[in-house]
Amino acid sequence: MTTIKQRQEELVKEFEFFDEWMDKYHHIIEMGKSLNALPEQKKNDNLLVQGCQSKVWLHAEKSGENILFQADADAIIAKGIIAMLIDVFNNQPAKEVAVANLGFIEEIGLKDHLSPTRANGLMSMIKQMKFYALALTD
Amino acid sequence: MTTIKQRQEELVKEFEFFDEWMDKYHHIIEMGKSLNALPEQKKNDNLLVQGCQSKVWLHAEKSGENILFQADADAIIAKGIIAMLIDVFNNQPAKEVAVANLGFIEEIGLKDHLSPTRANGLMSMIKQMKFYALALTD
Amino acid sequence: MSYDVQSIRQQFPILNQKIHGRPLVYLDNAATAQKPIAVIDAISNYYLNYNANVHRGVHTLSQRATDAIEAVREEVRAHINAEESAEIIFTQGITDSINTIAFGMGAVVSKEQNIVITAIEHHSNIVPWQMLCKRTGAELRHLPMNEHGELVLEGIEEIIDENTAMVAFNHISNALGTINPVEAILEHAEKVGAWTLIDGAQSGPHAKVDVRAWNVDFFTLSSHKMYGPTGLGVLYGKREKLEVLPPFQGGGEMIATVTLEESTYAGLPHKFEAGTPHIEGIIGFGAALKYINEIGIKAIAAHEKKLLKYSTVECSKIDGFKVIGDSKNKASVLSFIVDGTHPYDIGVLLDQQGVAVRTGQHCTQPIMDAFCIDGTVRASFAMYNTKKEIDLFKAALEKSITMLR
Amino acid sequence: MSYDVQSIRQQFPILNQKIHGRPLVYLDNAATAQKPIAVIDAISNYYLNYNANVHRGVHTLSQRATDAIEAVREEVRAHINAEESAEIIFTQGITDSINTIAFGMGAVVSKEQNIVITAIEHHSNIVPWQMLCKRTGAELRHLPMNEHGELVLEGIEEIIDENTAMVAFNHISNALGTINPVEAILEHAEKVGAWTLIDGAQSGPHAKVDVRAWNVDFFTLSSHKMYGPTGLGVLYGKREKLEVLPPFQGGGEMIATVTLEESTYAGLPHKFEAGTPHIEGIIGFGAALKYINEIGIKAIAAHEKKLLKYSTVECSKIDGFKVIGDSKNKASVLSFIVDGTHPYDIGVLLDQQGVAVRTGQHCTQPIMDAFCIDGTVRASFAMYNTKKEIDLFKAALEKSITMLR
Ligand SMILES: Cc1ncc(COP(=O)(O)O)c(C=O)c1O
Ligand SMILES: Cc1ncc(COP(=O)(O)O)c(C=O)c1O
Repeated sequence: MTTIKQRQEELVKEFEFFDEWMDKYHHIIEMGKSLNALPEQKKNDNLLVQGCQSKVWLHAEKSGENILFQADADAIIAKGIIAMLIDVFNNQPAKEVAVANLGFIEEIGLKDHLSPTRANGLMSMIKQMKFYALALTD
Repeated sequence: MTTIKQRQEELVKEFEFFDEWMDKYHHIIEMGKSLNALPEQKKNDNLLVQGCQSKVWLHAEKSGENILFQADADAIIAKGIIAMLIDVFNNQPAKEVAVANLGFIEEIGLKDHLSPTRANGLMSMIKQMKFYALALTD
Repeated sequence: MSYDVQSIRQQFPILNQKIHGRPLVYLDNAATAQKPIAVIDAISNYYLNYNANVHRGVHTLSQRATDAIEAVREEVRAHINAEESAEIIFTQGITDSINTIAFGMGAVVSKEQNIVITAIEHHSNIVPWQMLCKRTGAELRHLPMNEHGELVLEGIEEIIDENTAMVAFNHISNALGTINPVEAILEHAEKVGAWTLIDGAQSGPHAKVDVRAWNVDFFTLSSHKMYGPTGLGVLYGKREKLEVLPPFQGGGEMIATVTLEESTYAGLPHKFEAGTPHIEGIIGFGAALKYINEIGIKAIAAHEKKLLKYSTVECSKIDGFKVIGDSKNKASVLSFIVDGTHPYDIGVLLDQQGVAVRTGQHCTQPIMDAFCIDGTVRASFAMYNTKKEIDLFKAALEKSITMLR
Repeated sequence: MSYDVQSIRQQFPILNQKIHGRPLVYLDNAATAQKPIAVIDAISNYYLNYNANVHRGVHTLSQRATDAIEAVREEVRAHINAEESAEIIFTQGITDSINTIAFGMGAVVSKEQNIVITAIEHHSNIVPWQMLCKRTGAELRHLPMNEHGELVLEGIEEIIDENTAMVAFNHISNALGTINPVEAILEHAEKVGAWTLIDGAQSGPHAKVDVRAWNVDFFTLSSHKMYGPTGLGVLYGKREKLEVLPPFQGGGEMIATVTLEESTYAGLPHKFEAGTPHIEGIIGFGAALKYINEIGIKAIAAHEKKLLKYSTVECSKIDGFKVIGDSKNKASVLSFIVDGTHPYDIGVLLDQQGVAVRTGQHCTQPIMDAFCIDGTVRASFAMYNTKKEIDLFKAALEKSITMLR
């Protein structure tokens, strides 16, 4: 099983492949497209992540020690970003998610490249995921 | 008897004598000082000229066809300016005062040299004098 | 003389830059316009040579600054053809102007009365009236719009009636570009004796305005949308109307006399100009007006109309492209959605390609609700945009759509 | 490092000019300060490179502009030691800031309550409270002053009592230069649970401010008095206080949701920032703050104190010269009258000699009434003034007096 750290390293490698940010965005969008959509009836307002410019729904549940995430977004770039985060965190021990260091964001240059509002959105997503993880840690 | 026109010409000549505006101001101040003050009891608010930054009282009365002015001001430069105007208008036929052309102001450069607020004050004084003259013309 | 867009562009150095390695295509003009060198220089020149506080100052710098702002007041008066310059009040912007009137009307509106706005207003021409209605108990009504984003005037007599205290509406919609039937609305308002206010945010940069020909009571502009500095607006009001309204703000030079017990207010325009004015902004705005008049507002509008038409025709060829607001009478704004994409994603990808547009609700949430959409992508044009920029925009849009679908 | 006034002066090109053939001596700093090159450049740089409307814009220029103003918000927070940057609201100036609070308090003040100001306030900290009292029926009280222009705190318990809703006063008087006993007044207010507001017009350029050390509820600044652009102010408020006040203005980005029927308001600071902000002003103010901090506010205050002392001692040698406001605790303002002369005449003749002072009531008519004078001549100092300028000022003053007597 890969760890949170390993998954981040893989992501960084994936993005290193692209020189242009248009291509990186393309990759983010593809990740968004391949994320399983939340069924409509699950998209209730309780799941909305506060602080994103577009709507992002995030659902979490426990599976043994691990935490499982499901998410959706109305804008595809936001969906791609949450897909990346799910890629890193999904089915990892809740207590590790809660304290994880997310170096890949820096390394990919994601935060610098996002607008302040989008960077805020990204931070809100991470906060919400860690919050769930904390809540689900016994 | 000198006319309004002649009195203006004399004033212009007087001022031509000075190169520096400090000296011109000095002259205006001297004119202010030599203007007979209004007795305190005459300084009532009805006589105040609207639109001056300092207080200017102006009194007018008829003497035959002519109009006689008395004035005072709390600031000496304003008093000097009203003194100049009295010098030009005093004891002149009311109906001529009402329509007089005051070229000396341009020629002395007074208006250009005064601040907008002071220039407004000057215009207010002239307006008030002409207004009295009109009211006292049969 | 033909319209020389290249020489105009030279006056706007900001346009000559790359964004993410691509030439900047600035199409967010309805939000704020760029500033010509003349405006930037007017500001520097003020601070380098004659900055001082205005009015009541006897010293030379203060006189120069006072002269300069009063000259601009007179230029604004002439520009919109007001009767006297005392009817021109400098504010922070349109939002401030409208709040000033809506607040003041608290003193003259009763709960039996109503206020009429329209379905296509900017929040700044909605919320102040909601606040007024809350304070006074008056009713807030609106003229509806149709599926083209045009106001519907049938039934206007039922909406604007003898209890209407104010009819407030924009000349040109910032979200849709619709040019509203100003005269027809004003005529109805006049018939019932209602006061009128026109939000000229999008008139200022795009249309000729004559407040006396309109016989409108209040009119308002924002400098920053007219190639001038931020933080400054204009509120025009008929003297007789401004005189009955209480001031919005107290302090500074807006008073005639103050004791610790009570104050009396100064005359117009000072009564509505509390505090140190935005002197630099006024001077910069004067330079902007002068620049607009040099080019000519009609020439600018004609140029923008061509851009609007060209971009509408070209983009409509794109599969799934849908214009939001397709009134026959439009100015300078192309608002749209594209099937299967979110406006926000389009905005991000256009930006990656150097194209600056606005996405979202454009501070007109009720319009978006009426169209049942979350928002649009809005490309809006100014005097310095070119046909070539529209081509770049369209190509970037197509590429974005391909990526997103 | 010693205070190098000559190198500071080089940053203010405006100072290097002649007025009526004499070198300009600018002593009207309490009205507005001159701007260093850094501020002028920051403005040009903004318009030349990254002008755009802020917030909600997805494109790069809008992001840069948003980043820039939010960075200044944070710098202001740090400068006055507020807890969080959301407590920093950008306004038009102090007048606007105080009106915002006085208006908002309409919702929380009852007619049994009272508002306390002082005898030495600027009109901008008098009239808004008179308007509030008129709306609510509350009583307006004031702390008295003595013949030195100092506040009298004896009997303060009778004035600030358990019905006091607000105590609003300036830190430093613009007309007299008196530095008020801030801590003592705040302590009384805190004891009875009254809210507090400090008008920091003259603190900004002359004193260190720490809102948390003071534990004051509201504090306000004007950029133009702090070497920054016109048209911009700061309103600091404690979050818990700002949250209970309704917004002063509606529109733009100050809302969370808008329907044609009703709106809900956004969180801080946006709730109080309706309309497009004065982006350029905020950026210019950021540069001004940085410049002040480079020189150091304590060094500036020490320099100005020397000028104040020197000018007071020197001018007091002039026959008939009388200081108005001779508190032991003063900053940067020399207000005076001269027997047998009118302030206005002195102002005009000083201007003829290149010296810029303010004459009149300085928007503090109640102070003038209390001293039974029409006004004063006010020389006020800034970081760039010199001892030599005081000498020029004194000589010009003597010459003026000779001419006038
Ligand atoms: C003590 C004081 N309060 C308030 C103000 C008003 O400031 P502004 O005109 O920038 O709103 C001033 C400036 O004149 C002042 O000196
Ligand atoms: C139609 C309309 N009204 C009002 C406004 C508000 O203008 P400001 O933000 O300059 O106050 C705008 C600008 O966004 C607008 O487009």
